[in-house]
Amino acid sequence: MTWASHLPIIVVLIPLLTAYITPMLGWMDKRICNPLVIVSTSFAFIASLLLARSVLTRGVISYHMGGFAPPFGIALVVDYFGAYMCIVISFLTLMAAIYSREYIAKELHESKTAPYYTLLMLMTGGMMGASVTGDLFNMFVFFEILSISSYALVAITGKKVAILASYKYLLLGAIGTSFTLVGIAYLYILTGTLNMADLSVRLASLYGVGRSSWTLLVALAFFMVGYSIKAALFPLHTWLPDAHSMAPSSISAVLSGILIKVGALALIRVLFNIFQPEFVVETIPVTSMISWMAAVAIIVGSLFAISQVDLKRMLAYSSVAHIGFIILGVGLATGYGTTGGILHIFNHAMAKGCLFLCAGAIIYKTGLRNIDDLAGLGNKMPFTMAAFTIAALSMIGIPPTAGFISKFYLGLGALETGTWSGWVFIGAILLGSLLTAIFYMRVINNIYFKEPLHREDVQRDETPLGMLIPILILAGGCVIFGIFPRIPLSLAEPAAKLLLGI
Amino acid sequence: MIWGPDIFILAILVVLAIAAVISRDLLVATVIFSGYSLLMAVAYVQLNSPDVGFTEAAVGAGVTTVLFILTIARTARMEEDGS
Amino acid sequence: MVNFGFLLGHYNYWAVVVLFLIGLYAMIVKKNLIKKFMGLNIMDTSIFLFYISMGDVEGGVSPIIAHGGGSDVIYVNPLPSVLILTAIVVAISTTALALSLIIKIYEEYGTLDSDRLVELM
Amino acid sequence: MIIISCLPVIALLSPLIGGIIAYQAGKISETARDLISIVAAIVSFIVIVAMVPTILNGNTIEYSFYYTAISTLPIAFRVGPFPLFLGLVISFAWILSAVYSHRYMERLHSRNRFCLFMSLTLSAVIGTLFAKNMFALFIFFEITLFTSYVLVIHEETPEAMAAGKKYLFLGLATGLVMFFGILLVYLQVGTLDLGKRGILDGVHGNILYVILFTLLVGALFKAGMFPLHVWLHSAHPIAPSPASAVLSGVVVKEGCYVMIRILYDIFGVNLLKTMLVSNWLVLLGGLSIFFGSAMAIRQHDLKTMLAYSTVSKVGYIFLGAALLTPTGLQGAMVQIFHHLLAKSALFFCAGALIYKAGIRDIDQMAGIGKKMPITMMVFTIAALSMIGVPPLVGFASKWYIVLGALEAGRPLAIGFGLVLMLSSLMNAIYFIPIIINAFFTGESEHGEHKEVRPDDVPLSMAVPMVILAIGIIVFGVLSATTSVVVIKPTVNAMMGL
Repeated sequence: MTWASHLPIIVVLIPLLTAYITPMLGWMDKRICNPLVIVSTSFAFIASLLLARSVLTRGVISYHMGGFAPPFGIALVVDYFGAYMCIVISFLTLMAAIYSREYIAKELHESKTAPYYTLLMLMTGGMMGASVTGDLFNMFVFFEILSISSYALVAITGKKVAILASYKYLLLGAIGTSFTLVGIAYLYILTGTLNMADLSVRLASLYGVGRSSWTLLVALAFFMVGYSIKAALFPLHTWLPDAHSMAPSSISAVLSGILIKVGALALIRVLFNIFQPEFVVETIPVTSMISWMAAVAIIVGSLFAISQVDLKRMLAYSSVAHIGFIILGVGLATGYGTTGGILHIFNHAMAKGCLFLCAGAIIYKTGLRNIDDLAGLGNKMPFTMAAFTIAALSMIGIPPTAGFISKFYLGLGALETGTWSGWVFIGAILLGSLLTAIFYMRVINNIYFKEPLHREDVQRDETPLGMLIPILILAGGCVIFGIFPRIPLSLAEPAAKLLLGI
Repeated sequence: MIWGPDIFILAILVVLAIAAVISRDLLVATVIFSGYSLLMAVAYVQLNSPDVGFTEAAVGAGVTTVLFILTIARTARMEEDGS
Repeated sequence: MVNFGFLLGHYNYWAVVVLFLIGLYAMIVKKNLIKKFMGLNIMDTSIFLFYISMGDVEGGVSPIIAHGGGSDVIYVNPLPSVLILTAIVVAISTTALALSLIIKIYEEYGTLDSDRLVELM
Repeated sequence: MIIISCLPVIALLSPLIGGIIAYQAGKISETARDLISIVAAIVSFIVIVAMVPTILNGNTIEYSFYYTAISTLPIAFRVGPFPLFLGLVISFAWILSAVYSHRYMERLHSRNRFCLFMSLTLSAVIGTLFAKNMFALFIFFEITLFTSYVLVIHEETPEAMAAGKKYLFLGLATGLVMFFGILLVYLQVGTLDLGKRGILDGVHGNILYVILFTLLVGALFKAGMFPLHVWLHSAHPIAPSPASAVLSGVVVKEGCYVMIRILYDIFGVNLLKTMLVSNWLVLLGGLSIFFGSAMAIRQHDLKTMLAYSTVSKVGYIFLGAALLTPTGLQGAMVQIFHHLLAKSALFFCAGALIYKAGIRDIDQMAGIGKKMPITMMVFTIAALSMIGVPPLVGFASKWYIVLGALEAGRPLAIGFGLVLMLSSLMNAIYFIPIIINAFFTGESEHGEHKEVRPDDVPLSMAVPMVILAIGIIVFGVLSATTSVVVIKPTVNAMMGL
């Protein structure tokens, strides 16, 4: 089983190599791009599952590239959290790739097919890399790969607004990049290493030591700002609604479903892997600060979502709220809370991915984006709309969907803190859930219970099968993992425990 | 610890950066920026990093400037008034 | 309490801070989209300068074997240079993408002023 | 016995699967659809009946998906006497309403959807009844909200949508409050199991009051108790009549059931007695009785009046349960049983009037008794039971509640005696004139049911009504026997005696 020990690098290399092959093959025949991408993401998905299995049986895997031991060589470190993220990333990308086959044919000009898949694979490779890397600068590089490809993907349709949205995204993203680069520099000055495990050991001796602890704080602040932009944490979310609503829907699903979660992953890595939990929780209450920001994000994001008329924009604002749920859970830094936050990464990825794919299917079939125009779609596209409803219920957190389980864990985590702010946080979680219900129920009511404008127009006109299958798989996942939450929890729980050191 | 570049170079860098930012003519700004990059490359070499210095000279002063000039050629040369 | 000698002795870092702020200022305050990215480049180069400065050692020489090697030669830390080479590539690709978007925006909207773009959106 | 332990799941799944099959069948044949949904309800009923011997032997039936949910909180079922008793009645009432809706619904749109969501609601209600822990209970409780929401807004008119919105969002909000309470309980004691009487024993301090308040908010909303009744009088009347019967007869009972489980299983009698909240809860029940009756008197729309009457009857149930005495709880249970029969019958009658004569208003009912004798006879029996006329089952429940109040203490008993008298009087005020009007007044000149021929509703609608009326009489007469055989053991199990 020698190849199994190379799994950490395999999951990164599969998408990256595909990204290089795709344009070459695409140059010969465009039709080959999609099967190629689907096959390679399937392999990446299987590899991620195997990786998760070996992490679960053997514990954290450290892989040294080129055989150089850290801190000199670049290390890939796959812990429970990294393996978990790999599964989520490859799974959702696989769904988006299957969906793209028919969707892209209509949405994009033929000449853009190969670039589209190339960028998609680059982005996936970047996300996978950021999840498994154990080196801070390496993380920066992977982040750049995924960011730049996502900027391009947002603009790929070439529509007026999409380009502007992409520009806005790029501008803020570039600021975020620079900030993280500065943060890395500070840590490097202090410790002389970039390996995360090494950093955490060396930083531990610096806590509370005069000037260096101030330097640490500055570094932490730069990281917080930089990765908060990538994760679209309020108030640095301003790029998200434009970018996610203007991108092609398959890309929106990936962006909202996992890309911002990779930003959250970076925040978590910085907070808990590089800095020690005791430092960020007790010495300097950074976690409680980001929890407050996340609580505001939940409320503000939901309120903005309520006021939207455009379906995809509403979904995008809903992502602002839900990244708030994730960060809030992580920031609570309690066993239940962090588990809930990590679990919600998975649950939100499925639900939001499904919702964006459904929105794409609606646009594909009818060209409608406005929520008020959706009347009668329940009869027109019954399966798509049923999937939409299930995913929306999961977003609200209605049992037995997966969203309920994460809400349960987040609520327990908030109460577990035992402080008054915990009660405020649970208030934010519950209120956020209610507000989420308001805007999703509006859509559901429009779809099912509103007289269509022209009744005779309503005929059964379902989404093509190639697009429907990923939608249904994701919607099914929302229910299955609500009834069997132990499957994601088997990774999420040890991940949270490992991060918190409990 | 750090004695590398003359303080003079750094001062000029700052002046050039400010000049590049406040210039309303984008072409002028680009030229100033090119000079800034070149000087920055010198600073890198002074700091015992010749490899970065060469790269910066090629990429920062060269490619970036060309890209900026190409962009300006295809868009507007002057900054518009904010009003 | 404040060690002025320390502060003045590290004028590289002061230059880094000033340049970083100039770049950030340009990115946030300037209305012209091209100018914003000129600001980004200034900001990035200042960060590179930061890395290079911290890698430098008093009396050190470039980590090139041409000096004859030997244990008495103090080399500067090569790692920051390597990192910066990567970062320069990243910065140029970001800039290239941004500028191509800017050209597209100008074709579509006929302006590069961010205030007017917000109105047109 | 594996089969026996699977029975709760079968009872839950048969309406679920039956509903989905019926939905598909409905696209081909309407009759087939209704047959399938009736069969599903009957299967569910038979399965619940099959559980009776085991329970009577003093055992409980348990079924868990141990490996599916969070380790300490499996989605599990446990059937004891009380859930079984309620499950029997509810699934039986469901058969009747499925039969009833066959003809009633034929004039309305989206019949397949209606049928599907009726079945889903039944499934969710049975899940709530049989849930082993509060976690599973809450899951089914929330599902009921959504499935019954679809029933409320069935007409899709702006009023229906508004009523549905109120129902849904208040339900969600109170559900979240209850969810908060559940989290508090779990963090305090690390379990949510409903099998042990009083899992909160050993917890002290103000947190208990917070838990009691938050949990009851959720349960009392669904039950339609006084301060949280605001949705009930708009949501129940606007639904199609079979759905109204189900909502008022069954879904409200689900709330009452959850409320009783909270009081007796989460808190337990001893803890509640030390918390000194009994009197306040009784007061709340009394307020609900008064308020519901008073508002019912003012109504002209028959279904709205019935909905307000539900508010007052739920007050009885709550009051009986809050007395914390065996007889009081017994009264509450009989009241649940009675109200389920009588209110379903009344809504069926109201539906029959709408179906046959298009009457919604009380004032238009003059003389209708001569044209629709069966309907109005059923109406009369159910209404008399509501008022509490002796041989009927409604009397028994009031009787037990009075006895329970006596057990609880003299001042309470006197106070409650007054409440009871007054409310019975008020019930009489709003029911008796309708009956007199219907049977003994001539048809008003601008009566809107002139075209109604003097035949009654179709057989498939008449039979369920008549069965309910017979049930009211029979169980009223046999109330002494049934209470010994069924209710007493149940109560003893609940009280831990």
